[in-house]
Amino acid sequence: MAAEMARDLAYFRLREEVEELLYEEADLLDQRRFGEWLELLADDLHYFMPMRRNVAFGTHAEKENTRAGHDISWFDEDKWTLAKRVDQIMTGIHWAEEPRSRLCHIVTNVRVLAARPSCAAAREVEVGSRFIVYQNRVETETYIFAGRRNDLWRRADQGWRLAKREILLEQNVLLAKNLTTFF
Amino acid sequence: MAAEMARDLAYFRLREEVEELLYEEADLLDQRRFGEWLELLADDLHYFMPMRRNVAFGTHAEKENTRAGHDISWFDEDKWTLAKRVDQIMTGIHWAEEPRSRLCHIVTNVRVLAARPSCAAAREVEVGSRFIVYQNRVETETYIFAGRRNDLWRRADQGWRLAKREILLEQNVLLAKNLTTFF
Amino acid sequence: MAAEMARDLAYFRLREEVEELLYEEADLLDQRRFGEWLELLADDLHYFMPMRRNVAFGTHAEKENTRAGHDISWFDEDKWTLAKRVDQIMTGIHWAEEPRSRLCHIVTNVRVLAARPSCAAAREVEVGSRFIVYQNRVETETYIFAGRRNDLWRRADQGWRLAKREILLEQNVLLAKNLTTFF
Amino acid sequence: MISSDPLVDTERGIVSREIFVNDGIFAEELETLFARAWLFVGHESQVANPGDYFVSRMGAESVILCRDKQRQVHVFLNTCRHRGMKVCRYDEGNTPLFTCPYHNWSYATDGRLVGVPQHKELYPDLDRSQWSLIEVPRMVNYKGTIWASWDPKAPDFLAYLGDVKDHLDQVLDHRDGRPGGSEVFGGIHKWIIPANWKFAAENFLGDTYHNPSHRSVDLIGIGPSANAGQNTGRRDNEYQGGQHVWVSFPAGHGVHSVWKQPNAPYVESFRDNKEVEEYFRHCYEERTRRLGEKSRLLPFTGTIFPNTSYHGRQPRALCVWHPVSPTQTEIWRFFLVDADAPAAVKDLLRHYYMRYSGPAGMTEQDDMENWNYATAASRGTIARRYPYNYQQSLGRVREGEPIPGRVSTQVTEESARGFYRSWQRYLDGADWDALIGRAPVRQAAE
Amino acid sequence: MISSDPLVDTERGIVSREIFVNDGIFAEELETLFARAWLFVGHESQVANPGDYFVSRMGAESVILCRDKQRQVHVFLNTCRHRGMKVCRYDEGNTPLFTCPYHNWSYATDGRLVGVPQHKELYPDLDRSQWSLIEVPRMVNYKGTIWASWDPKAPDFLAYLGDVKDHLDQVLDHRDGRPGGSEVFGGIHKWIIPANWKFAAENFLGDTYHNPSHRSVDLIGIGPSANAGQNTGRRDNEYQGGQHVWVSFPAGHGVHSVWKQPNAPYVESFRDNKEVEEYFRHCYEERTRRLGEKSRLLPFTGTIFPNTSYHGRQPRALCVWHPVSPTQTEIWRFFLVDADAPAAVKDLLRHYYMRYSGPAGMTEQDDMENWNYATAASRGTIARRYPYNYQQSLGRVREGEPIPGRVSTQVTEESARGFYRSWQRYLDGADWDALIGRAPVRQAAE
Amino acid sequence: MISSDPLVDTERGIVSREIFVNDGIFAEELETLFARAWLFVGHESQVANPGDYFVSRMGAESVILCRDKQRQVHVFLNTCRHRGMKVCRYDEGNTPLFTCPYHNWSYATDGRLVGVPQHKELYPDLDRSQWSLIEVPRMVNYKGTIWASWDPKAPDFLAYLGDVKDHLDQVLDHRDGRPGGSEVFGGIHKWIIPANWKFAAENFLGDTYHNPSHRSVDLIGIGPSANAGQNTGRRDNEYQGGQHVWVSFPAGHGVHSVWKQPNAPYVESFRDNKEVEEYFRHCYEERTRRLGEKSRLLPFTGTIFPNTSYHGRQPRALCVWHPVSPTQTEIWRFFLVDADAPAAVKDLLRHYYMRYSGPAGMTEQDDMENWNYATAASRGTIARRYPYNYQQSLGRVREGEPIPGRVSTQVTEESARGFYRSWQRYLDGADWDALIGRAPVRQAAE
Ligand code: FES
Ligand code: FES
Ligand code: FES
Ligand SMILES: [Fe+3]
Ligand SMILES: [Fe+3]
Ligand SMILES: [Fe+3]
Repeated sequence: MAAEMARDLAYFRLREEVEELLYEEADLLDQRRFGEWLELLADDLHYFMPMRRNVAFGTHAEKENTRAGHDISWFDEDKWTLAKRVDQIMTGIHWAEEPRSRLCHIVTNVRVLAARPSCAAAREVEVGSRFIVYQNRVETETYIFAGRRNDLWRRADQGWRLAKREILLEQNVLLAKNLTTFF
Repeated sequence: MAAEMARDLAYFRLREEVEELLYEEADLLDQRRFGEWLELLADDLHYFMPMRRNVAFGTHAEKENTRAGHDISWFDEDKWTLAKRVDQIMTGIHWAEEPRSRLCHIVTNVRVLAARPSCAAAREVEVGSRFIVYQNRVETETYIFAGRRNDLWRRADQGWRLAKREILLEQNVLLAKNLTTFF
Repeated sequence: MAAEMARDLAYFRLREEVEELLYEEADLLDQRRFGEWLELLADDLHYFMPMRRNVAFGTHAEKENTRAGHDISWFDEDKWTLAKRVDQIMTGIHWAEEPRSRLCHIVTNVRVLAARPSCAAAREVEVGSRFIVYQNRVETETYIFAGRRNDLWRRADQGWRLAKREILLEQNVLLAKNLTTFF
Repeated sequence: MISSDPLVDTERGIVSREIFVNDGIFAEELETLFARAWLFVGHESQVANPGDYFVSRMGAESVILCRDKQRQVHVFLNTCRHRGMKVCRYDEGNTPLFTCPYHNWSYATDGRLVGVPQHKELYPDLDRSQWSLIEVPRMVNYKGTIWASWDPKAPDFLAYLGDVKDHLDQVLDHRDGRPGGSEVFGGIHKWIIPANWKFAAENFLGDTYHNPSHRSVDLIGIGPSANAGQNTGRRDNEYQGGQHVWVSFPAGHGVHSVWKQPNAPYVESFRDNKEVEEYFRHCYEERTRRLGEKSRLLPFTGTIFPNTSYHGRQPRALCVWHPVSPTQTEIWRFFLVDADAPAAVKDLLRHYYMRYSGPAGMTEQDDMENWNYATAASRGTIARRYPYNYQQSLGRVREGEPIPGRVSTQVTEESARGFYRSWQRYLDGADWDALIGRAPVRQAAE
Repeated sequence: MISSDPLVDTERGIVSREIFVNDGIFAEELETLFARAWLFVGHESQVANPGDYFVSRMGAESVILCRDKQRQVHVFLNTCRHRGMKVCRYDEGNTPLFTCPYHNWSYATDGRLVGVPQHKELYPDLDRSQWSLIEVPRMVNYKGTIWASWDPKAPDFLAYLGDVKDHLDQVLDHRDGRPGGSEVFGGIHKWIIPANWKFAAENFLGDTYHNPSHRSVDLIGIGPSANAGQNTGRRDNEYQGGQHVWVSFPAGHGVHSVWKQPNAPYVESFRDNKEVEEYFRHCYEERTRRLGEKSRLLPFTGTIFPNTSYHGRQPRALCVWHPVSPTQTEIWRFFLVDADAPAAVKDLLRHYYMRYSGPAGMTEQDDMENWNYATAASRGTIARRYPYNYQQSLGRVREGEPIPGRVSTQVTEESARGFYRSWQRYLDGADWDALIGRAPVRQAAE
Repeated sequence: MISSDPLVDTERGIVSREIFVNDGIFAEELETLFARAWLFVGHESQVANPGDYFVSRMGAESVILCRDKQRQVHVFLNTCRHRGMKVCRYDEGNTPLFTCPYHNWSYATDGRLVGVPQHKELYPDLDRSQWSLIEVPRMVNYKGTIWASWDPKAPDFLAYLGDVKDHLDQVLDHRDGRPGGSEVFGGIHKWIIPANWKFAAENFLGDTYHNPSHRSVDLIGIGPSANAGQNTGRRDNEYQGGQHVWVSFPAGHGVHSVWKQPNAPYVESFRDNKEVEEYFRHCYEERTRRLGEKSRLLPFTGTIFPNTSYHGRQPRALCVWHPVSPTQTEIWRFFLVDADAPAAVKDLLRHYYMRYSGPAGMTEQDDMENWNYATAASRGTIARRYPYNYQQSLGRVREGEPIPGRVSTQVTEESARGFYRSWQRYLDGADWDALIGRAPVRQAAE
């Protein structure tokens, strides 16, 4: 994967473009511009956040994470449910987000892991990134979420669209009351 | 705003330049090179950190943040007070910073939101960024500040100068004893 | 240092390359690809993490940090000991890392502080960066490490190799049970 | 001012806030309640093979659910007898031995201390049989679900259940009416909330009255058929025309179920997917055939005293409210499905379960917000002087009509009153006759 | 070793460290002191219109300050009577009803329980009047500031204040001497510090002795006129030639004020800005004219027992030290300004207030550092054996000379001794005569 | 079920889990044990010059180790006598005065209160001599190591040590046998672990039985000579052919040492580096010459009751387990080296120490993981009903053979039993005769 891609101008140009995309997404989420955020999602989006398990040495590959399509996970969703989540917040009576949380999406370590057909003419890119999401609500309630993301972005006529996202939250027992934010 | 700017080479070239600027600023602060940091500030700087309120759905635009020029905020300052803050630390007897805190300014999600007259020939840029400031002092006292910044940087003969900064700290009740650091 | 380097295309091209390098390193660590990580280390690597002290105003330069080659520090190591640490984890019975911790290396504020002989033809670069390492293990045990790194990277035939790393962890009393992760 | 003395006054329908926030009372709960009552530990499908283990919790403690070489299922306290080290720090797996990392004492999967380094020289007189892993004195496998109690004198699980058994059966049995046949999906929700555990237990034993708190999700519609276009609120309505019943049981259990019309026709549900629709139609008809009159009972939600709750159908899961502190609870949820259901059915249910339940569940997020801030607002010096109101439908209850138990046909807090009546008895150290409410004693206690 | 028994010995001038770090004593403070004394809640300007509310705190609890449809101001405990849910989780706003998110009981802005879903069927016998929001039994609007007490038997606020009233008036009244006329700036400072609340209360009731701790800010100069070039330290000196007085009052209040020379000329201040300068000159002269002899009194700092402190002029604010734990305090600060002052005046003051006060205040940052580590260093086993020293100017105090109260004309800890004397009486459960120090009782208590 | 009453039963070899997790017992430890026993504070090499100070800890409190103008060494509680402010918030440095930041009372390096602002006017009657920094009543400089006790009646340090002195001497003396001569490397490890402090103290006083927990490091080899290619496990083996002994002392101390063969040849070690090798060979021969028979004693690990442990040779360090809470311990480690050793020796040792010890130490990381989860797994309601097993080599001990103390020549928990026997006496408030186990009393106590 990544190791095989040339780190040439085309690569870095594409990386910059993808960074911008992820930063823009973070702005949409933290500024609560959910409608615009939904527009960034492909209709066939698969949005996945597994649970992480403590397993014996040597068994991580098969057992560490819950499996998309098989197990219960934190998120294993399509665009429809994400739109529902937005709709719910916008009712103004979704108490877990009313009053609204203060959110900060820190996005870092952005890398292009694959580009098809090429960096120069990419129609589809696999992107790795890291995040810290800082959430504070009501008075002192505070949560810190940290982890990695593996995305698949597709270039459509209107711009890039998120087709796949895998979110690896680095927690076992979830150290939060709720997952009302998008990652 | 941002959405309207072309994401061309000129844009990314400018973004890189601005990233470098913000990283340099972070180094000056964490290395306690306050004199050099003050040089980065325009004489007419407006440095603003509002308090954030929990308000009802639909009223955030008017009511979520305290207003510069009207309300009490965490910071609503000019260069003069920032210089005073530096002077105070340098007395060596400003107990809230003596012994000195250990600070780490994490700067991410840097975006150019506007460039005038153009990215290629920018004399003035609006910049969005996110931060985590990690503060540790004395033995175990530790604070984490996370939020967004909206800057206005102006290109002077000696280089870029900060003309405006709005800091959105994602907290309601401040979860810190003091705000002795610069953001 | 930094201030004297031109921020031209060559500089930013080099910075991008170095960013990619540090992000790749973070991936290797978080994905537990320790063998590949060791390959990134020069044989004469010096890997150093001092302890940080609270000292009187004006004495930080000499006294704040423990000294490499003289004092006891958190790390003051060569490649050999780092390889030993990897070997130990790979025994599968190093209980402090069995079950394995969940780790997230956030790398930001990447700057090229010096390039020799030049940015365009760099064989050796001094690199500054900031990090947050989020560690979570077993059920709820969680640690956050934040700080700065000063690296020396050397370009070898097989690619860049880390020759020096100084890690400034922003803590006095270490707020963690163990340091089983690499920074 | 309404004063509350004693803490629980079910006659007047008031309960002191103290029991939700007081450190001393919390400590007593661990000692007198969680160390005696039957607690849910896990499901046999999680330890299908010899050597399989699943690390679970009882009260505030870690326990190991495992199957030994003889295929016997055991529940052990997860601590070494030598210096207490947690012998298993994995969540699940398979092992021949639990070897302690500290000094390598090792225990077989049946709990026996089989390995003591240098035991001949260093422990010539050690009677190893006295130093096995600490095993629960009482354990039962009920239709695949494993329950345990730390009290050797605890009554049989069925006696402990009493008449709530009929309702629990509807949760555990195959949708087509066959006994048992359920399995647990891989992936157990585990998360921590800043609320007292009883808010959750009480909410599930029949607090239908909090429906308005879910208005936001009802407005948008997330039911199994929601994607098919029609807004079905939180769930498809399988209960049309049925008689909702809220039932309280002497041992403290409480449920909300539906008693359907005789020969009620199948209510179309899961319209999203033909295969799934047919599966449920088939199950419905098959179940009616098998169970006859009994098939009229459909479970909604319920709580098996003290801290195991269920969703009966949409979604279908067991939830355990593990006490951490007066103001913190660690929640574990196990999602159930017919083991032999077609992939399409499992898939649709799995997605529905995830969007409904847990920290990412559009319905339950609002519950947790309420439990959180209800707990917080009850801690104050002044607040603690004002008891909660449990007077809803006070006295409006009948015995055994149409089904066994104290039945209300209108929304009620009777089950909550019953829950706290039992809670008080545990804290008073009552004997088991009183605890499971054998009639004579029960009168006495009231 | 100096031993401290009792905890507070104001005769010898020593106070035990226990009262600053002990969990049990902290719990008693909440019960015996914060549940009885008059506490500051907010300012009428924050709830100007019917339906306006501002969520405040009393002791460790959340309360709602609001104005009902009849324009009546109320203070309610922020918790639902049904299951305790926090009924208002916003900081401020306007609403016709406080509707509980959990089961939708709703309360009018006068506290009445007006909405109980399905009350006819489910609560036929509920007397709603018994289940209103919990309202403070005692509340007063004093010159726009709202104060409340949880003790129905509390004396009138003015009796509670006693002679400290003259000083508080100088804080609340218009700079030109008209009674009242102040408003609160938008934006209330709220932050949490790792210190016992009494360090702060005591610091403000006249601890002038800690001036050296502010040397760094005095060196750089941040006063209102500092920007005009001349270093004025922390503030412009309006008090030139005046007699500083430190006054302790029987109810535990203490102040540091200045008693100016008769007909003292106006001291130029706020030189930064002509318009502001003129405003204050005008106010000064107008005030002298109005108040005559009384105008000689200028407030500096003070504490209204137990936890409301003020800065009287530069800056001008009310500060509440909310107890969170023995070693944590949540601070809320309300900044005051003449409602009808010109924009330029408000603007200059606002900036000065911000650079002086609060977590970003160059002066107060050093106070908080000291309170933090004084608290921490007092927790130890050995440390707790050594009481604090309160012997400063012990006995150097006169009654009512030149103004009412126990007056010292030199820096003193007399007010601190008075504060802890009162503190001890609350913890002893003394009656109100003793608490507000009506003479006979007071002697007895000593 | 094995029940444990009393908490400590060294005859049967069981100890209750309560003492590792119970808040009340922890509070008693601070009061009855840490406020009486001799505690390690630091090393004279850390305060070589007048005015030098090093901020250390005793129990849970901060103390200042400093050298006054007369070169006298003192240990003071780090808190101001006025309002308790921590007077020194630096880790180390040099100063003529400790000036309190709050009100600027200042103390000389000999503790005297020398500066009280405005003392003439404000404190005319203050007897400053009564308000010096709080100094430990008992302090000793033993071969450069500073120890102190808060109990004026504590026996002399040597009486407190008893026969463990011989072992401690081998740690503190020069490798060539000269008394003293060690110094502390710059850089003191300080870190916090989630474990009870006694797990660590007990581990070091001779828990050789936990060797298997270090298998991972033994497999890879990190010893001083490891880099030379040969895998030497955790350390080079200097002890070949020696008789390992585990010794318990009446005051609660315990050690693991080696009693070498007479005239045992030097065992090659530190093969990495010729200069170092020669240094140690020279030291060995020199030491043998000097000490004769006594040179047969080589220290391994040990604990000076209650919370000072050592590694005697590889590595060579003193470690203090500071209690923070029942489940938290702050660890400070001081690394020792011959002051006059060549740079190459110091360098090699320094690197070895770092890879072996502390949070980044490949050996100790696994200890801390075990102490952490042993503590956690002992907190539960059920767990606390099951005491720990301390029956290893029960009764297999001889008095004074081959060296003084209760000696075992096989791996044993005798020293742990002795440690908890002493622990119990402190908590019972025994007198010093009993505490340091003067024979008659000791019998009585058993
Ligand atoms: S603690 Fe398990 S073997 Fe020692
Ligand atoms: S808690 Fe408020 S209505 Fe039930
Ligand atoms: S606290 Fe030290 S001088 Fe007041
Ligand atoms: Fe619900
Ligand atoms: Fe002050
Ligand atoms: Fe060890």
